[in-house]
Amino acid sequence: MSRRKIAEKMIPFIPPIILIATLSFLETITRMEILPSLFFPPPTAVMATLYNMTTEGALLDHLSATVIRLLTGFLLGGIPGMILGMMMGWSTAIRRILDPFVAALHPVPKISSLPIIMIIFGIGFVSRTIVVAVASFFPMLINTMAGVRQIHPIYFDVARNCGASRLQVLRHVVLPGSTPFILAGVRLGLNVSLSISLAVELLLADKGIGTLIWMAWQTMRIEELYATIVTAALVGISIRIFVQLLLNRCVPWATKART
Amino acid sequence: MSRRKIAEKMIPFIPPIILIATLSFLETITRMEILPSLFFPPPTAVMATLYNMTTEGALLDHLSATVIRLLTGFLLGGIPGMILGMMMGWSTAIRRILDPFVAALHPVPKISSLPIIMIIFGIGFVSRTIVVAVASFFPMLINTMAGVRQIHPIYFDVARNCGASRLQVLRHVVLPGSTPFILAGVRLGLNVSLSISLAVELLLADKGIGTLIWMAWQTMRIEELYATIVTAALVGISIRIFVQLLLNRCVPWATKART
Amino acid sequence: MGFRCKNLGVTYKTQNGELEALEDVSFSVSDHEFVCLVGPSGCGKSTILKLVAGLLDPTTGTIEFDSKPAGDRPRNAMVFQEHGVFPWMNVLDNVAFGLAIRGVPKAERNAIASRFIDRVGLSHFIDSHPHELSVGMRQRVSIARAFVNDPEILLMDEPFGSLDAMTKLVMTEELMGIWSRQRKQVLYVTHDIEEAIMLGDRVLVMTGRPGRIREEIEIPLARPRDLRDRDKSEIVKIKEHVWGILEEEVRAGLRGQHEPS
Amino acid sequence: MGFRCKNLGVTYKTQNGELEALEDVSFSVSDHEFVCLVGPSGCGKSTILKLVAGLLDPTTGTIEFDSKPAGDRPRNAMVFQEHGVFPWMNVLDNVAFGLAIRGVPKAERNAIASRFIDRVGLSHFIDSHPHELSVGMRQRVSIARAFVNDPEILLMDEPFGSLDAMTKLVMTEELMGIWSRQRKQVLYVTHDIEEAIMLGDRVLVMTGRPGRIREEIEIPLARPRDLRDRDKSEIVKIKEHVWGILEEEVRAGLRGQHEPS
Amino acid sequence: GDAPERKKLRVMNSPYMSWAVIHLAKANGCFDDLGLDVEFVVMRGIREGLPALAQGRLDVVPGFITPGYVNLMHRGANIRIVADKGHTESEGCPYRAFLAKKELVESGRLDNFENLRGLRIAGERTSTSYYALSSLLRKGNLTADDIVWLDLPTPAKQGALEAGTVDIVNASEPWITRIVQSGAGVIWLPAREVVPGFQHSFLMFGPSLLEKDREAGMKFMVGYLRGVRLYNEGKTDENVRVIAAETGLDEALVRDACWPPVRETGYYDTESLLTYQAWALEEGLIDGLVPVEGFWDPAFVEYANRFLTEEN
Ligand SMILES: Nc1ncnc2c1ncn2[C@@H]1O[C@H](COP(=O)(O)OP(=O)(O)OP(=O)(O)O)[C@@H](O)[C@H]1O
Ligand SMILES: Nc1ncnc2c1ncn2[C@@H]1O[C@H](COP(=O)(O)OP(=O)(O)OP(=O)(O)O)[C@@H](O)[C@H]1O
Ligand SMILES: [Mg+2]
Ligand SMILES: [Mg+2]
Repeated sequence: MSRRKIAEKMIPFIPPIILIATLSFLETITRMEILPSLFFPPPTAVMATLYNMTTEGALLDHLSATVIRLLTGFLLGGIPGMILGMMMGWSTAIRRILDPFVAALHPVPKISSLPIIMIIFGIGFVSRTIVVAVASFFPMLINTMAGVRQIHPIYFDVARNCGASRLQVLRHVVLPGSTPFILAGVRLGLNVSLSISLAVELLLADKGIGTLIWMAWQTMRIEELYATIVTAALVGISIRIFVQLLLNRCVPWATKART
Repeated sequence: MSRRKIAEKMIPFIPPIILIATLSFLETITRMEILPSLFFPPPTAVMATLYNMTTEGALLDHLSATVIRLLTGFLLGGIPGMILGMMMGWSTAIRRILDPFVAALHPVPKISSLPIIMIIFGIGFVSRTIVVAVASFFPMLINTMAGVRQIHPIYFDVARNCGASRLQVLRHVVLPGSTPFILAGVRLGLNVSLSISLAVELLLADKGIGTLIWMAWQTMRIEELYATIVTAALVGISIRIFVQLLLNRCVPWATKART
Repeated sequence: MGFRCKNLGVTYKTQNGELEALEDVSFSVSDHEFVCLVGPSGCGKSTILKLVAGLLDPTTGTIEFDSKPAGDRPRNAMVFQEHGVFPWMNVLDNVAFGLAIRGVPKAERNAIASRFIDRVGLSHFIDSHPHELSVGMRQRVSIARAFVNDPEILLMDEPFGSLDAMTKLVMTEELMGIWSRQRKQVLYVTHDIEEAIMLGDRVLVMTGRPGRIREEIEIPLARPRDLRDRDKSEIVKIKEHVWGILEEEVRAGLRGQHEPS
Repeated sequence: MGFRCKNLGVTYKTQNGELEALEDVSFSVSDHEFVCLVGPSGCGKSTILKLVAGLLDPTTGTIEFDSKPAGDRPRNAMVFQEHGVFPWMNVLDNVAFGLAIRGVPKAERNAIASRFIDRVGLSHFIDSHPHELSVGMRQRVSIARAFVNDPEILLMDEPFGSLDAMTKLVMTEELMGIWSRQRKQVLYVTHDIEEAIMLGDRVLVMTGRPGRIREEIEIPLARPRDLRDRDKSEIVKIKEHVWGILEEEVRAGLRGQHEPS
Repeated sequence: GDAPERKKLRVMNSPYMSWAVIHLAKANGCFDDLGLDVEFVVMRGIREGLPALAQGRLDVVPGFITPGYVNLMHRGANIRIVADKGHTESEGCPYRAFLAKKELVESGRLDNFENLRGLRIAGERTSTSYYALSSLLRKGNLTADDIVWLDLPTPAKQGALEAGTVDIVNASEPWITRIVQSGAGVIWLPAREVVPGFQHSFLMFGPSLLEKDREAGMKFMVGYLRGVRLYNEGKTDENVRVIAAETGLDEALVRDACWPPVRETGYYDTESLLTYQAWALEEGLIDGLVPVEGFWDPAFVEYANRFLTEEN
């Protein structure tokens, strides 16, 4: 009992400990040149570079460009994905009509279709945003659909029995009932959007974390490469924290019941 | 009533009708050169190319190379993702320890880390497969985790009360209880793996649909480009059908209850 | 505002073929009548309520509502056997749900809902979510929600089944009060024969699967009735009669020998 | 193989602060004893069963089991108030679940499970999944599962609450048979005071929240008892007594005025 | 009087060393007095750039030869090569070369091209890289099937050579300098030995400058040739600084690297492209041959040369 409680108290400290241990290990083997130093700089060197890029370089500028791209794309893709997912989860007819198209369009390779999108929508902001939006559209759609389908049918009965219109069922049953899965979709969608944002920047932009990655490869400044990847990871952690806050706020009934 | 039934009978025919209508429309406007024919070939021309590539070219060879890459990657990434997701969904402690790492690693851009992976794991099959595996690892993990967390706690109580060991709880409660979401994860994971397989082939391989896409861009043979993208879409539809079969087989209790 | 069920039949499609749940069920509930439904477990009582509520389409047969054009349905409120309390809403929002749907302003609907939450003894839990409640407390939320909706037809599926004897009595008194003050029709499923007799103007006794109405019993007790006084000889006599029917049906069912007779 | 609960207290952490569900609950169940638990809705009956089953750790207090080293727990089977039938298993697999867990070979466990499925009258539904069953049928699956597990301690939380009167009687007879043939301890939560008196060696009557044991009543009826004959004067007397306690507790709770006395 | 209206040109920009002429021209204000505002549009692949050029969404694309370019013109796209941007040197340090491990070169095995059989050779999948390889193999009467051809991202090539997982890599600057300086490999064979005089890099105009506003195209060419002159001044401090700034490379590396030659007149070696087309047709990469007048529009360099001579 009390030993278990102590163990529980320890948990928040374990991830940092693992992180520090891994970094120390990497530091040692890179300093000893067990790994080729050309491609594996010591973590402290990466951290120093990260610090320099933040204070002297324009890392924060690039970061904010990426975050804006990511959020714009996610909002433009994720919200329609969620709405369509709710409708497809809810109505068998809509699902059966649209699902083949979703299935066919989802795997169309995004980055290699970018030129086609640019042919249609031009070389500017629109094309780039569309690709990012499309990337988050599908995880949101598929997760929301699965989430709606797991709602126990009795809740639909109750809502109908209380006289709810279709829109009200959507608002009061479909949406809250699938929130945990929508949020899993948000997490996946944001991360996918981030990946695709980076890929787009790698190809097309003069600003953003992806540009930095490209530049780091091109100039073989490996410390900068890792520093940039660490930045992407930090964005990922922020996404995680954001989704957790949403979870705590929107579905206390689900998290409290199960934590 | 009976009108509703007739409408229901119609549903399976709607997607093909939409498809044919869209294609006819495209055929018309491309033939009339409303869109520049340089980049928008008529659908019939694309179909003819697809037919030629299948009969004369090596489309099927390339397709099977991609499918093998996709499946290998998915099995190597998706199954560990599922297992870890089950454990993280089930145990708050494991979740709290590992989730920060998942959050940090998920958004690390896969394709642009490929050179590093190649330096660590060599230039051969392994590196390419790792990238595809990692791509399906995360959607499987995140969906499985969400799926496990939605299992009503009473089922864990029942299993414990029947004397189930941790492994048995995993087998009899966690796994079946989260199947609908694991399958949503399978669908997402397979599609993401497909996208990443294509991206890897686009960069590196001498075989696969991605290679064909690359070749088509390189030679600007736009019909071939579209034909190849159509092939990718067909793979996506196969994935959808496969997942539906799994759903019907594994979770009749969930689908029958809700269709 | 009564209604008539005519030759209702329901066949469920299941994994293992078709299952005939109801066969040729006809009965009517007239204006301001309180009708109880008893029958062996699995005979189709919940199915009948869902048909009347319009949540399920009968395979055969029709339901006609007085003074409504065909196809239209008066407002009804169901207390579901499985409660159906929304896990994502607190007690207040659950109870006020029907009012919210009808667009009643927030302050007003919360006031109404609070009053009913008080009556079912959950005022301490007005902010709680369902997973923090006991089973009986959840059932009371579901009862309050149905009362708040103030329907023309009340459909109650074993509404007090998860309540202790005393709470059940209080809730039943509440129900009878509402029913006698307002002109409502009640269709009430219960497992408790005594209760059916105490509450109903009529008791419908069903056969085992496929469910049919085996007997309709008029209850000749005067109103208002004293819910605590259950030992009157009329009651005991009817009870024994119903008990006899049920015994036959249940024994047949348990022996797996029940076939359409 | 009895057990003793000592000064059990449970405090739930909720959104709106802490909720004291149980306070200083002590009682014991001795070898081969049938103990019933009654009390107002939400007083903590289910919580007590979960403590005994080891599914919940008490905030304060301990439970000791005879002839088991401290911390160890004899096999117990619980019939959950919410049934807890796995939606992903058919009836057979649900009932055979405990045997499967213990590694009983498939043929054997299916044979045993089928026998019990027969006894609860579900042999027609052996392949069905829970969503194709009525509520009472699901409850019977859950009863059969507990019986099949053949535990030393049976914990039953309103086990027959969703069954019609007649089916309930048959199931109760089954339970009494099992109990008297095998040496089991039973802790039985019910909302039906009469039932508690008919079945129990002792009846524990609880107060409203926070739940405490207000009174322990020995039932002086001889065994075997005729479950249908409920009008004996001893029974009526005890029933009135318990009823009186419950009324006090429930009225206090409904008025929201219940404070620790 | 009235300031003449300024014309905005959209020029695809990639921070590669072979873009140096345009970077120098813009940085030194070569377009300013011509009434042109040059806007750089970042795109790092010809895949995105070519269609945009053909659609008139980009005005100028500095690029390299791909089968796609030939095929687009073959299908009637109005895009033309208008100037040299870099060709294979005839002497001196190589801009593109095959590199190998030092021991392999010293062992003498590579002296005979037939000995390439079975070796692992890495390059990029661009057709220029493949063109060089293919020409190399022909010298030893080999085909691509006789060797192990590895597609590697450029950074991985260096690591692979170092780790010994490949025998030969095909690379261009600044990677050649990097590899040589790191000791991972040495230059074995400059590209000029297999594809002499190859016109690997050039400037392209699309319909916007070829049809709609040829005058702006003429002006742009004047600015461009000014840039070429600056470029041909060689590794001056100013040139090194600008190129380093535009490419993000270290100044030392820019100084050490080999700069590809660009003709001062801007004229383009049409013969080289005909040779390339013949090869590509044989390989099945293009649908047909495009005649010189179909891919080369000399009017712009003619005008610019005249303009610049008059100016001096
Ligand atoms: N998971 C939980 N979180 C917070 N509070 C809880 C939780 N479970 C039960 N409670 C509270 O504990 C008290 C006792 O609950 P319990 O389920 O034990 O009651 P009960 O006697 O079984 O009631 P009923 O007869 O209605 O089933 C209730 O007030 C309830 O609100
Ligand atoms: N969704 C369904 N799919 C298939 N069969 C069903 C479904 N719902 C109910 N049934 C079947 O219909 C019959 C009647 O079910 P119903 O729930 O109406 O019974 P009930 O009288 O309410 O029983 P109980 O008293 O146990 O609640 C049962 O045999 C059940 O197996
Ligand atoms: Mg029912
Ligand atoms: Mg309870």
